[in-house]
Amino acid sequence: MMSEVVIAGVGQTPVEEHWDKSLRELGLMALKAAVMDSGGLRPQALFVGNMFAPQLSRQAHLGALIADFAGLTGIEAATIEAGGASGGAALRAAYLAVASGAVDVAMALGVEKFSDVIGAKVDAALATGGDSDYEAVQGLTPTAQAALLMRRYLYEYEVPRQAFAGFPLIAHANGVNNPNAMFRKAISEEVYRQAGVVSDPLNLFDVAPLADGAAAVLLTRADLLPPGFPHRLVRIAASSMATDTLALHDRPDPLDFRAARLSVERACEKARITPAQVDLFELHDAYSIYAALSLEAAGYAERGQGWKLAQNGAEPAVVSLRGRLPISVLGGFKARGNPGGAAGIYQAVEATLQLRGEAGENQLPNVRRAMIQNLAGPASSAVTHLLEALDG
Amino acid sequence: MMSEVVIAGVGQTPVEEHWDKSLRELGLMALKAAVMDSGGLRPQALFVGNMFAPQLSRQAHLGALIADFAGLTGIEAATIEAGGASGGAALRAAYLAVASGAVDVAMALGVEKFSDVIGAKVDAALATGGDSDYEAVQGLTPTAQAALLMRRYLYEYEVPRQAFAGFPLIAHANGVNNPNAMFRKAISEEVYRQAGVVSDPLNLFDVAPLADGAAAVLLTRADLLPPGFPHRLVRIAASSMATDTLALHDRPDPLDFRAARLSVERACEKARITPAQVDLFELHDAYSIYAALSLEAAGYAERGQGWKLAQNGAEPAVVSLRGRLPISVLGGFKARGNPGGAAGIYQAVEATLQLRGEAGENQLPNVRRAMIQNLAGPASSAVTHLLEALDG
Amino acid sequence: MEISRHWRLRKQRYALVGEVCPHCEAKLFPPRDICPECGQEARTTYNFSGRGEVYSYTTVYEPPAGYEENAPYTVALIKLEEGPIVTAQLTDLGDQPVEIGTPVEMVTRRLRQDGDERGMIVYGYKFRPVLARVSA
Amino acid sequence: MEISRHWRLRKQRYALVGEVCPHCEAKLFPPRDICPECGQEARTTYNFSGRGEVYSYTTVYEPPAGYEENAPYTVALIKLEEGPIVTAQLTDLGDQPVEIGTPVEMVTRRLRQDGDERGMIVYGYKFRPVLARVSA
Ligand SMILES: [Zn+2]
Ligand SMILES: [Zn+2]
Repeated sequence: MMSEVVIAGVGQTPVEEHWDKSLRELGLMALKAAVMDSGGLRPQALFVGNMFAPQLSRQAHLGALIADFAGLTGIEAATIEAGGASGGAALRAAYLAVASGAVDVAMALGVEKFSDVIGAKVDAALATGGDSDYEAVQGLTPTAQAALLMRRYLYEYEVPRQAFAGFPLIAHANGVNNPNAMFRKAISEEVYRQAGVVSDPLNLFDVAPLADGAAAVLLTRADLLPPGFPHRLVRIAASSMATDTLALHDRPDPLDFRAARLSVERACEKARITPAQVDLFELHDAYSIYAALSLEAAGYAERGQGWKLAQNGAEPAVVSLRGRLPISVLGGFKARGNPGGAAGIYQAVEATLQLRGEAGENQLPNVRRAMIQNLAGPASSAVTHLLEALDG
Repeated sequence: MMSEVVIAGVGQTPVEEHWDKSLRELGLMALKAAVMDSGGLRPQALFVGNMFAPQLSRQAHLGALIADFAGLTGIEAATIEAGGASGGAALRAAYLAVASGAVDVAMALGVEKFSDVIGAKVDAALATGGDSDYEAVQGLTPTAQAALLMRRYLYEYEVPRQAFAGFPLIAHANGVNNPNAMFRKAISEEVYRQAGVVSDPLNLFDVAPLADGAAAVLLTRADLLPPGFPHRLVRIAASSMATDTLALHDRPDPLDFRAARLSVERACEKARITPAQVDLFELHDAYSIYAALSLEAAGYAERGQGWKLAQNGAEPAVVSLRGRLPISVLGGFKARGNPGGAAGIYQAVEATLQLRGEAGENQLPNVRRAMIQNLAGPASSAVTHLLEALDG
Repeated sequence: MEISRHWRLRKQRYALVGEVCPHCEAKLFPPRDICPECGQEARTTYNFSGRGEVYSYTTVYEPPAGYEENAPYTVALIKLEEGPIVTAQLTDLGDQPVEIGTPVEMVTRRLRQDGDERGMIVYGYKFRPVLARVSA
Repeated sequence: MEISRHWRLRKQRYALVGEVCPHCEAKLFPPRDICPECGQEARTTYNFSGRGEVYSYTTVYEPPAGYEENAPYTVALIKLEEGPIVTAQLTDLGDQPVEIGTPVEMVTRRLRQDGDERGMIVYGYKFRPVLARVSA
């Protein structure tokens, strides 16, 4: 019954502190890039993934703001917010709009601007993604929450602290070749070992840096593509979303990323595949521990074993660029940077570039199917999409 | 191609200052009421219409919060924000989710809680719905914006100031019989004339009162309704959304509610009807002037003539309960109250009750088709739905 | 603290610097990268004269946070002589009544007191009635 | 100003008042209207003992606005002896090292200084290590 939804265009800005650009200017940059990439398709609907603009830029109502500024006044537009998974949720909204047949061409635009304010106000805004009455009121931050999980993980599974080096090492190595990445320098195990503590046991490299950015994906139906469409065609084979308790403490087993697991199961069921049939996995590595827990939730590793996929042995690590299941292929949250509610759209852009064969130095050979997964906090919300290259 | 989407359940809380209830408790009340009204259908997806929780309650990520609190942990959930039209936009998101076939049962839940803070902070939050860089920075508030439009309207069309009494008189008369309305007392022309100025020329009765509230609508496909469904069935015959410039000053003609007009045109085209075939019109009477401009935008009156539809003559006013096109049938924003991002869902609940024949004392005879329209600011965003009773 | 933001907007705020579309000559204020008249790129800067007239006006008695000191204040839509309308406060009103059509000119004034730790003050344009010339 | 909100939460914050499900006897904290164990209504209040042990913990060096005075501070997941886990700051730590499993008990302390015009202070639960009994 559903229409087949394809990716007609992608666009992104570098992830960095864009002091000189406003929210609307950032959004427009990515939007224009995606429209141009599509060969000029005009979106009829705009779904903005954003979490912080009302708090950090005194600006809500981004749909009308950006549609207007982009010269698209009149189209449908709204903001989709689901904490750190806002970008993924916006992609899903755009997908549903096209799949329903109500809209021919829809844009999912993630945009986040942290640098309008600095300091403790940013941390206060970040805390609104958790339970205000029972978590934030205790001074809990998203980073502290990840630290609580990592400490428990190390304890419960008796994992050596240094085991988590694998994730940032791979991400930073992969970020070197991404011109839009915030950090383009590989790091060594020694650098990781000596990094300053952020929130024990998390060190500086276990925490992805927050920065400004915007990314856009233009969706349509295959029959509406302009003639001579110059890219390998990528379709959205499945889209799913799931929630868990908002507060970490409300879960029977905090180390089980249940929403992440559910969203993978639902997506794979819709696409009639198993997770093993995926060629790359853009996961939500906002914290090293979340990479491990996401791999376990998706079924790629047993509970307590996810960190092993990032260890080099006789073979390169499973999740490295040369491994069986590459992650963070253009740097992930760690090296590309974490642009909040835009991150889920960056994942879609990067996976699309890989499936098209347009990923540059980091291009993977023979990739046909990508899974992307965007989380909010400790997987309180999880959005998973399966993208698939179509041939012919 | 689209599935037919029907309204399986509706629920609402009274609109008032719910000092004793939190955001999540308010949301749950409406959600439970709608589930019960449907005969117990369980939503698979929750779309929350909300604008102010991140700013006024330090709480974003309402999808997971409310799904969790309602015992629905695991389902899909996200917040939809489009300023004052957030409720309407959430209804549209739920509609698209069901229409696409991706979801069998979806809930649109509007919830807004103003009373967690008071005073100038609320006004600052309200201003984030306009253009932060060029409107809010000048100290412009949504109420001042409506005042600017009303003054220009009075000047340009040479309309007597007292002409606008008609809208609040009708709304307050209709609110008397709504147990969920904030004000249940009719007012006289004399009371209107003597009301204190809020922002000249707007007086106290030209401005709908902001208050807390939650309302919910449960959508599904007709074939999924429980056997013995006890209500007259109402379907969503059309759903549409449009934007205009965010800032009022960016429009060639500020008195033209272009997005409102576009959204009506699109909805009527989809339902293959004309606006004249509608039996009631729940419009966005957050300000008296917006009622007039919405009637004009929908084509029910010529430019500058909308206020005349609220005047009594030999016949009762056109938009009164006894007129040809009743508006604000259970009190509208003025008497029911304006619960921000929840308002668009209250409109849907009230129109559904009318179409089912469950509207109590204010029940209209022989109503089959209702148009509901939710605006953000001066129609910077506009969402229009057409609801239709099905017989047999 | 929103220093970068106010710095970004300084030209518009202090000098009404907008744009003129190189394609259709539409004058644009506030500046925007895409011309709303013809849909093409418009980045050529244009200095507005700062003269205009009142298109509509009202008074704010319940101000947002950051604007309390100044309340009540008059806010208006000003139609600039080059065409665009802008939202701005009226100032220096004295005893003369404001009306739709009153000629006004731009001045720079304090807009808001930011409630942050540094108490940063934001300046920008307001408009005042054009004084009648003294004819000697 | 969020007086009503803090008033609403006073029983939970000052006395760890949660709920017990009348249907499946699950103990619930924070309180919620629907039992997550069995899905039925659970509104019977239940006073938690305030005793538990550290399930995990960390230190916050970069606090959110309103928490600066107290930083750095230790925040933990506490497993209450009745079953639920809660998020709370640890306090009165002195020189003893915190570990997973450390027994703790609830105390009432200042949680945050609200940055509003009234500078209202929010109090609520924190947990401190249970002092070793002095065996005479
Ligand atoms: Zn032009
Ligand atoms: Zn139970």
